[in-house]
Amino acid sequence: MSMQTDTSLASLPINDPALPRHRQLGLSDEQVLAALAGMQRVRNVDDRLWQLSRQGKAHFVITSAGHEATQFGCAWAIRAGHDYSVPYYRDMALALALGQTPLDLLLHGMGKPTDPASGGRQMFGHFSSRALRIVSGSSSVGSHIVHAVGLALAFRITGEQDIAAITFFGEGATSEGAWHEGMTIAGVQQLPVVFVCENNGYAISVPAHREVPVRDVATKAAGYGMPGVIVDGTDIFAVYAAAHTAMQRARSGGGPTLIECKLHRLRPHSNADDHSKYRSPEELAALAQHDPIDKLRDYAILHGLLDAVQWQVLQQQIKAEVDAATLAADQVPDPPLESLYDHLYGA
Amino acid sequence: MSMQTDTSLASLPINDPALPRHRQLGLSDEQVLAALAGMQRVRNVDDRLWQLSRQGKAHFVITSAGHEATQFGCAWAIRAGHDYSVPYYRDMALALALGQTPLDLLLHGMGKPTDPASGGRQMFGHFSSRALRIVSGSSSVGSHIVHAVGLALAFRITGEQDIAAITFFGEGATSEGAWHEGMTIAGVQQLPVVFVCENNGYAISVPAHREVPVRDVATKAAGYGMPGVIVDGTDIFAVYAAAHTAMQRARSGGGPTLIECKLHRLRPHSNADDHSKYRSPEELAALAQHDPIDKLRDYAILHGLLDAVQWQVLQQQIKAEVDAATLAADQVPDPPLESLYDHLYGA
Amino acid sequence: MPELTFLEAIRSALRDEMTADQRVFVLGQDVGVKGGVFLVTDGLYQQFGEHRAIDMPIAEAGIVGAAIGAALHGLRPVAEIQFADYIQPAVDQIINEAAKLRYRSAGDWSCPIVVRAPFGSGIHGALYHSQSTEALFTSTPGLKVVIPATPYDAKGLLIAAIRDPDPVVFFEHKQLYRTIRGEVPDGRYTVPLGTAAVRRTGRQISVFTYGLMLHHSLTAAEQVAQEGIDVEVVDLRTLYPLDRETILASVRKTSKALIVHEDNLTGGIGGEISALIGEYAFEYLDAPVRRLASPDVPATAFNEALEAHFMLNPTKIAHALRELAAY
Amino acid sequence: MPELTFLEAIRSALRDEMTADQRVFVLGQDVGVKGGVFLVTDGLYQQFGEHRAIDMPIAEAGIVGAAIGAALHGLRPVAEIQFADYIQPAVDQIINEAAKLRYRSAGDWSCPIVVRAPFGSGIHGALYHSQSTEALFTSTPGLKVVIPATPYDAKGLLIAAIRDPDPVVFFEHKQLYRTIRGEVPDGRYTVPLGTAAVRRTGRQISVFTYGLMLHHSLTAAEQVAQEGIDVEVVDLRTLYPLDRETILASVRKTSKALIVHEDNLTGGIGGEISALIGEYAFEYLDAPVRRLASPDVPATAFNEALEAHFMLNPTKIAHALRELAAY
Ligand SMILES: Cc1ncc(C[n+]2csc(CCOP(=O)(O)OP(=O)(O)O)c2C)c(N)n1
Ligand SMILES: Cc1ncc(C[n+]2csc(CCOP(=O)(O)OP(=O)(O)O)c2C)c(N)n1
Ligand SMILES: [Mg+2]
Ligand SMILES: [Mg+2]
Repeated sequence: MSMQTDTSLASLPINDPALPRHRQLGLSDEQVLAALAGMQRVRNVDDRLWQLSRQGKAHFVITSAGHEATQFGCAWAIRAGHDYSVPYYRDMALALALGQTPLDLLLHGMGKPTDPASGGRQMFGHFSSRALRIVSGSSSVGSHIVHAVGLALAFRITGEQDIAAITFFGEGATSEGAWHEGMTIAGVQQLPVVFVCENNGYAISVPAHREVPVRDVATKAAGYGMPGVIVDGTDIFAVYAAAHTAMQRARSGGGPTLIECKLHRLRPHSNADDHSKYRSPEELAALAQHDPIDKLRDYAILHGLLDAVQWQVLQQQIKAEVDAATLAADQVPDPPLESLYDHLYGA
Repeated sequence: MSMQTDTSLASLPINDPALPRHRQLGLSDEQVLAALAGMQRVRNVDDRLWQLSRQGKAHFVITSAGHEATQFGCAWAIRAGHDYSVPYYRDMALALALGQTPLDLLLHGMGKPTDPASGGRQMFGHFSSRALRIVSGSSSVGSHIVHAVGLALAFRITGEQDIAAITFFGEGATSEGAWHEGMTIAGVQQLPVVFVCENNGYAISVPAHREVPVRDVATKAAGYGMPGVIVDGTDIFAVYAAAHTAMQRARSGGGPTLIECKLHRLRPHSNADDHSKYRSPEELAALAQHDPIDKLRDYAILHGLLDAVQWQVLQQQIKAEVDAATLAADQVPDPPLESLYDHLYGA
Repeated sequence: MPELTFLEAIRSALRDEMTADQRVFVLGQDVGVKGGVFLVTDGLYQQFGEHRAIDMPIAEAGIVGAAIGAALHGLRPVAEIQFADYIQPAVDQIINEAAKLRYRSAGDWSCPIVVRAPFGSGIHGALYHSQSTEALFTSTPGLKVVIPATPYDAKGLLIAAIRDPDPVVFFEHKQLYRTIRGEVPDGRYTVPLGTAAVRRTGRQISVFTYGLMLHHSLTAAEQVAQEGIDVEVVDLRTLYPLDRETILASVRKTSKALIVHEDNLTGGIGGEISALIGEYAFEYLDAPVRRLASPDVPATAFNEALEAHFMLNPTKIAHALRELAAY
Repeated sequence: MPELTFLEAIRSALRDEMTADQRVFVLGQDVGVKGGVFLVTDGLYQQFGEHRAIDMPIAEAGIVGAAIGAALHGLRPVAEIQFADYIQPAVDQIINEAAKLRYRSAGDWSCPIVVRAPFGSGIHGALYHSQSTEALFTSTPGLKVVIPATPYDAKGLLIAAIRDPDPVVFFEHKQLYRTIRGEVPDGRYTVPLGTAAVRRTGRQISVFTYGLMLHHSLTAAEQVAQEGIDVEVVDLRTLYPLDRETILASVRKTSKALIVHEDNLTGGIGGEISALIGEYAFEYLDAPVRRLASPDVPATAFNEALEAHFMLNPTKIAHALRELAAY
């Protein structure tokens, strides 16, 4: 029930301070490189969507830029297709990290019938895949948290062990009544669910101090009978450690955890937003220092996982990949008009 | 922002440990006797309503038995007609303490057109008086808290000083989303509002540990950027001290406070409830020890404010008063049927 | 066949389904140890344990939302909202979440939940324990809204709702709970959702109604029958989607229609039914389609005289039938 | 008179009322510094300060509830819900609290709040940024529901709503914000709530509509006029309570009615209007009352082709008018 600002790594495999951080956490070099590539890949898709929106081909973009380390760090702690993930619109990087492809994301962003998330029905940002156990969400802020709680309740009812649900949301969502009700039920019943707050300091234009009554969202955990953990959300290893611990705690009957990942939204809220109206030029200029991709790249280079040339090559490969995916997505024809009426009721 | 389990009395007038508690708090003997009489009066109305319900004359009874010290203690801290009170159905004693009469309450309980709370429209338990600034509520648990917050917001907007809103609710209400949203807004804006939780350990039949994820509701305050205070809700002086401090704090721009009053519901939830189904015989037998009227009577006798004979006389007087009020209420005729359509819209 | 009250029929549906299907569970305020404030779930906690008869905090969005989550994993939750008046905080979860899950995921996910709620007046519940709130849900594609009127249907429709692959809001008129008895089979059976039932055949006027008002309408039909007015009474049972065929077939036969509901007149389901008839049975109509409903005030008052004045009853319905017959 | 867009007209109503009446303030998500996601409240924060253009947390029940509380103290709050799709969490506060405050206190209290929300499709908003949610509110006695269609009305109706002694839900079609311009007086004026406006007089068919659909209906009316079909177009403006007199007078004149709304067909306000006509203008009708509305699916899809297929447009309306004319 106490608030931890430092995460216990007791449940993580290796604990030798001489090792690089990823090895301490039991992560292989390949895993780190795959995450770095994945983060770069999703950033490319992000860039591409903004381009496509200017071309009138993607009508809505909601960035995950700045949130990638948090989402990839959590993904390491999730067994996709087994544990359930209940994301929000900011979680493009999570969707990719859990197994969706750039093509999947672009089909979604371009509203194509083969969009695996919604068959072209939902605006971009509503990631979903039953196979990966990524739960379909609405756009209503805060309304999905309780679905993760309900999933955890289901595990309790069926008696399933070694499974957990994890849900993601912004700090703004923590003001919603439905969020509170989900937290309350999870706390009362000590359910196997992990709550991840991606605190980027803004709810669209409203700064945290006008929407969150406490400095740290993690403080709220105390009212729900669960630990609250604060991590640097631009540090993939810190996030992984916290998420892994929390997921293991949940899976082994230890109850829920609230993890607050502090990070920065590097771009406007969406393509409909102009953040210069509410963020000062200084604040905007400083954002570049908080890019989690730069951070992980520097780490990888420092520890010899790749060199600057390899990084260049990787970036080009990824760009080519995303180019190809864009082309493929763009060629998908519109759905038949009668499909508007499909999937309203089941059989 | 810290949780206080002991209330600072710094803002209360006298602080001499040699004096009886009420004098330390600046309360006169008369005030104590008036509260004792008031508590006994409302208990009598309570008894009477249960009787009337068996006679088919009052269709709904919701008791305040066990909650009287909390409600009278808070009433001392409220300037009725100036500060706003936003009560819930359990607050019959508060309504009386703020200025409503047994006749008012009986008219309300019997659904008479002269019922000052609702003109016979609402079930018993929906206390209201614009003159006394007691705000009309619905039966929806938790939905009224935010009205107190809105009132406090109004004082902020108009720039009114030295005024506060105070709202009351059970521990069960603290699970509702609307409660959370009200607390959040109050915390963000540090509004002049006091939240009083009358924690009787049950939401109808559901015990606190199945509906509140923490031992003390006051713990929840930490997530809203306000102090949480725990008091013995059967101790009128402890309640007054906490409420007075919180109201003064609010009135002077110090922001909101959550006060948790721990107490016991001495009777079933309502006349529709049978609490022996979910409370053990031992638990039910032990309830008598927590009667706040006994407690205040013993205090008054101990400090020579009245003697046993005077107490007998007072009880009889009150009974006669309530008898007379019952008779008066019973004689009020039903409203004209067309009045059903009145007050739907204003002019 | 045993005679059960309406309430016992509902309980029996729950018990039978929970016995036969491990995926079924109930959750809500006071539904566990106490067995519900109306005792609908009485005994389920004792029989199935605290994990399948779950006492929940006062958090309607949380209750329905948790049901949604559990359904996503394949369970069959039956959530109770203590009174239909308190379903409002869950409207977002029901309308924006449950009802849209299948559609928004193009069929990848689905949401087979049931949300039960007692509704209606007549037990001195005043403004907030008497409301008819079905109109909040009868404009939501993806949802089904069911309101039984007989014990047999209450059981059969509830079992059908539990087995239905999509979300169902299931309103139970609280005045029926203990006042109506009827034969209810012991085993599990279903009454199909989406189909109305002709409760009384007649040639002159069709009455379309549901819930408590079915019983008042049948009484009224008997009253006017003695005066030679031959009334057909249709129990709608499912309000969304409506059984258009049965409605239109009836009115094409009788050529006059009276819609009776306890919900407020304006904005109630009566408008939709009247519109359907006006659009698809226009040529058959011999009189305006009439609606008889509660007056457009928030709900029934606590005062007994006002309560009686507010509520529909067989006399008021008979009066409307006579007027329509005379048209 | 200056020409303003629909959006500018709304902003001008807010600015003028806030200037003239200290009791008026706005609150909602992003309404302060940013001036709202559509920029409706742009500049109010700068002009009136943070206490009268209040950025709020993401808490719709809290926003409306706080507005209610402030109104109890005599203020005139104008709450913004960022999209009509997100009004659901506030349904309880609007329906169970605001709309019932006067009635439940027998007139002792009142609740003069306005809840503004942009609604409707056509900006690629897909399932959750396109909904028409007015049907949630058109069965609630004590409430008023207003939907303007022209800049002049948008300003006049909003000022009337602010001054109204009772709660008003005020929906603004987001596609009108920047596409429609019109003359709007500089000063303060009101357009009365509860009255419809005949936008085009005609003798053969009455169209009843509101919001964006008014404009599509007018275009369609011009199209069919060239074919000799003479259409009257009525802008309802207030959906609750409806202006029965204007509706009935129009249809008694034309004897045919088409109701057009963007909300889903089933359960939309169209049913209520059709029922009113069927009940009170029965003898005048020469054809079934027709409804043209969005299909009964959750809302418009993101895919452009499906979006276009979902939405009503002048062509579809003209088609329905031709069919009705030929009846
Ligand atoms: C119920 C609801 N209210 C309002 C909105 C509009 N809205 C969309 S995103 C957003 C801000 C969310 O902020 P936060 O939760 O901090 O997440 P972030 O976007 O910063 O990642 C708002 C207000 C919405 N989608 N749903
Ligand atoms: C929104 C809502 N949900 C459910 C109810 C039914 N209900 C009435 S009182 C109550 C229990 C409230 O418990 P608590 O808040 O602890 O107050 P207490 O009655 O114990 O004083 C419940 C569940 C209601 N009135 N409103
Ligand atoms: Mg944020
Ligand atoms: Mg309680």
